[in-house]
Amino acid sequence: MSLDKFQIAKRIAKELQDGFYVNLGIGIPTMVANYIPEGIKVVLQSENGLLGMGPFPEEGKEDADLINAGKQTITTLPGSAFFDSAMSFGMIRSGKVDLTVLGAMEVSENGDIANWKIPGKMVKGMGGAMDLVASAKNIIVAMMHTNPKGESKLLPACKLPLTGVKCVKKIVSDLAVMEVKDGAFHLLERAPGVSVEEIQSKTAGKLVIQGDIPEMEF
Amino acid sequence: MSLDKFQIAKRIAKELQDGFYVNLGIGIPTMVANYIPEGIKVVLQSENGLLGMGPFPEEGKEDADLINAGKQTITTLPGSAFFDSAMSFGMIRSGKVDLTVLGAMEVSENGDIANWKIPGKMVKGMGGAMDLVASAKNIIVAMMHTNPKGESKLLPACKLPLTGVKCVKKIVSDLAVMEVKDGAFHLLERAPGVSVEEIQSKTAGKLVIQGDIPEMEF
Amino acid sequence: MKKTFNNAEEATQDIKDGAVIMLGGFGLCGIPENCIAALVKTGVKELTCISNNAGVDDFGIGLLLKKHQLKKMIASYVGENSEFERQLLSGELEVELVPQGTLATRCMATGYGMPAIYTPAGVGTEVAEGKEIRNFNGKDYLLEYAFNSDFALVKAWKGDTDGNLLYRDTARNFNPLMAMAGKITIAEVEELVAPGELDPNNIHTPGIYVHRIFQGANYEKRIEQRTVNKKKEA
Amino acid sequence: MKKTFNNAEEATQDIKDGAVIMLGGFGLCGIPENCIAALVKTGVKELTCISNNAGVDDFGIGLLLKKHQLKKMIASYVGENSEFERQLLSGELEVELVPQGTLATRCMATGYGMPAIYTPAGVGTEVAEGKEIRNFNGKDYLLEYAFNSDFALVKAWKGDTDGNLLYRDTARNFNPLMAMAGKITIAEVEELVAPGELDPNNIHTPGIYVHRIFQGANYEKRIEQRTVNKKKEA
Repeated sequence: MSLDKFQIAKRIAKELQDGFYVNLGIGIPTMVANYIPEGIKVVLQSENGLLGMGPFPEEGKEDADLINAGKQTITTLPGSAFFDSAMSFGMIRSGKVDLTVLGAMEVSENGDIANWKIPGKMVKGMGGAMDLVASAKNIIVAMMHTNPKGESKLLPACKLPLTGVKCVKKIVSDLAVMEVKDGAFHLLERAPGVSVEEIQSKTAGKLVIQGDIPEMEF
Repeated sequence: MSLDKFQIAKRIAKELQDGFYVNLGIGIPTMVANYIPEGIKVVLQSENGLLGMGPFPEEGKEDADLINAGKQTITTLPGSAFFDSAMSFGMIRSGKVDLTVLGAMEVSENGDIANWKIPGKMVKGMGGAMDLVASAKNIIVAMMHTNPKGESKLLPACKLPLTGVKCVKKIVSDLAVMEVKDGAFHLLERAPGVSVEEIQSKTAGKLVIQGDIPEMEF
Repeated sequence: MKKTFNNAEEATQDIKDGAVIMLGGFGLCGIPENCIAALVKTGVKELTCISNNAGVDDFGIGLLLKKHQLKKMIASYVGENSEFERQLLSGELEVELVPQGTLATRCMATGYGMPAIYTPAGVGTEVAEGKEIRNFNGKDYLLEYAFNSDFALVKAWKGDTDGNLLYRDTARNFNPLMAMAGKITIAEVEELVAPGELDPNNIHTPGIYVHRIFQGANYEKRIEQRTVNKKKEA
Repeated sequence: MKKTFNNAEEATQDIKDGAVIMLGGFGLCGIPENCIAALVKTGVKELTCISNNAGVDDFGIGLLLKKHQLKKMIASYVGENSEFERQLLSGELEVELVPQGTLATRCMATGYGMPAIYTPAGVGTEVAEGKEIRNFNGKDYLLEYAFNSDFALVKAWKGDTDGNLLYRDTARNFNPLMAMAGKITIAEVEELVAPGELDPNNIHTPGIYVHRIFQGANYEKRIEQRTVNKKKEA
């Protein structure tokens, strides 16, 4: 059975390592924060100017001056630091953020990503996404394997305007975990009960299947 | 009679205007701070990271963490701010410092300045001088008109390695106040009792003398 | 050296039609509410606004949009604003979308006297179209230019009459960068104090960058996405 | 995530011969005294040091010079040190002089992920020799590259165990810039506290830039030019 959003977030959380500084995009990526493995410390960076982001505030304790990059009210954890937007993207560009998790509309087999613009629709802007994908040393994409029409979002080449090129390292979809390298999606894990054949049929780009593909563990 | 160092500093202080942010170099320029006209507020920038530099501390109140660019112990005035060296030179480069006063070994008639290196002698380095002269919108040089051998330091072209090109706007020497523009030194004022002829004889570069040249007032 | 003004109307009265203005803030967080209200009042138009976002329909830069005071918007994200969308699609409004980090760094470049910066953001995308690309150490970068603006309108938490500013939490965002970048920088603060009352070690924007300052009134500080946890978390 | 070390010896023990290290400080103000002492102790040599100054004969980087541990010095001002002069003139030591603002901005460029910056400092002088010159808006600028260093050794006033740093007065200088620029950044602090004890609005160097931190001991904080006023000034 394919994963739901929470399970995707939970699986991505397994990629976290002790001491990681992590930037989580809007949507599923944000939920990764709820599944940080016990015993490790991960510091969340919010690109509007905060290291050490904490959970949403208790009701009544919202503070208009304290929001995340999704404009949601948040809190800080001990050891947090505020800074301006230039320093924030400075630390992103210089590779100090260990892991970036973000959503995508399309990913290509060479690691290109499209997630900011659909021609003919209102363009809202790229926000910080282009900076993040151009600079992060480790990018994991959280996405559905197919769009609502059932078409694969893992393509030989992106059709939508790109956000960045050759940057995605790993994809966790509702069906599979894949590594992106050498111009192909390399299947690492299947969602519980999902067959290699189903994954293959829903992957338009080149999919490399080597040996037995284990089911994901959480 | 030619001016002494204190008088040069005093004459330069007349150039200060209310609200000016000023960077004073080592030597005579530092002494300008002692003659700030009454009724105006001038904020001193020290390029090691301070706005709002105050006088030397009282004896016993020296603080190793609080020095100026000449490495002298200093104090701060109310409204001061500390910052790092990049921001310090950032504000210098972006023209936020209204006036820079510094010493010179040579100045040329087109405004080039040499004040950091004598070939064959130990080179101590340019410190912040090259940044200052390349960026300041208003540079006044405080200097002796001639060197100890009696040779003019106001030249058609500098002989020593340059610190910066076409940057000096005004010179206050022990003999005269001159504006540097259009490839010449323009004589504005004489030191009390010093003749135009003496100034001319000690100025190797092109000197423009137009109309009556008044004596300096302090 | 008098930098203090009584209110936003006085501090912004020489902002004329066609001016290029920077506005601090991220979403509705840390925006110069009083300055925006003053511009709405004067009705100055044909403005080019540089700001990370364009406000919402009835707050922030959205108030200027509603009165058709904007000619052009330079921003990284302009969602959450239906009037913006309408004006853009009808051709009333120009928009230039800039990656957020590029926007921030181009402001900083101005304040730091750097004419341009190199950034990898946008390489290989339509943002790179017409731009100079240069390879350093095997990686491509775009050359992006420092911004030129007539005025920067910023919002700080505390400020002193010498113009030193201190921001609070994530309301800092673009404010210190734009404060450094304005030909004339106008700062509104929640609390204006005398020089010496702020710790010189904790100044975020040194006064040299700030030309005008006033204590703002009636801050609404609207929250865009109110998210809460019902139960207490550790 | 353990960033804390017991002392300078432990924090610096993997600095090997030939390493490129940045050292914070301006003159003797804000220098990493404990780290320097540890390097003197280990005797690591062939170091390339990037630092605004080279210390004095018997303090700061001068201590490393005295033991012939330096191959090259990159600095803006190297006066006040006769041993430095001797080694330079005898050819034992290489030196590269860099304008102070260029030095600072090249450090910042590294920490901000910018491969190079443009600065007008040095145009028309021997500093410009062999460098690329580019004109922007009628003014010439030099292209100067970001620094690559193996280690950055910085000194802060206070720090927490997550690596957040706070500097005091003009002891800030190059420290935050180098802290951002080190592949491995080692911070020594006068007072090491638990996370949460420093105000998150007043952090000068966020912990993400700091890999190792320890509380230094026996700070001498030597004054280079003791200047005082005899009588009390207003």
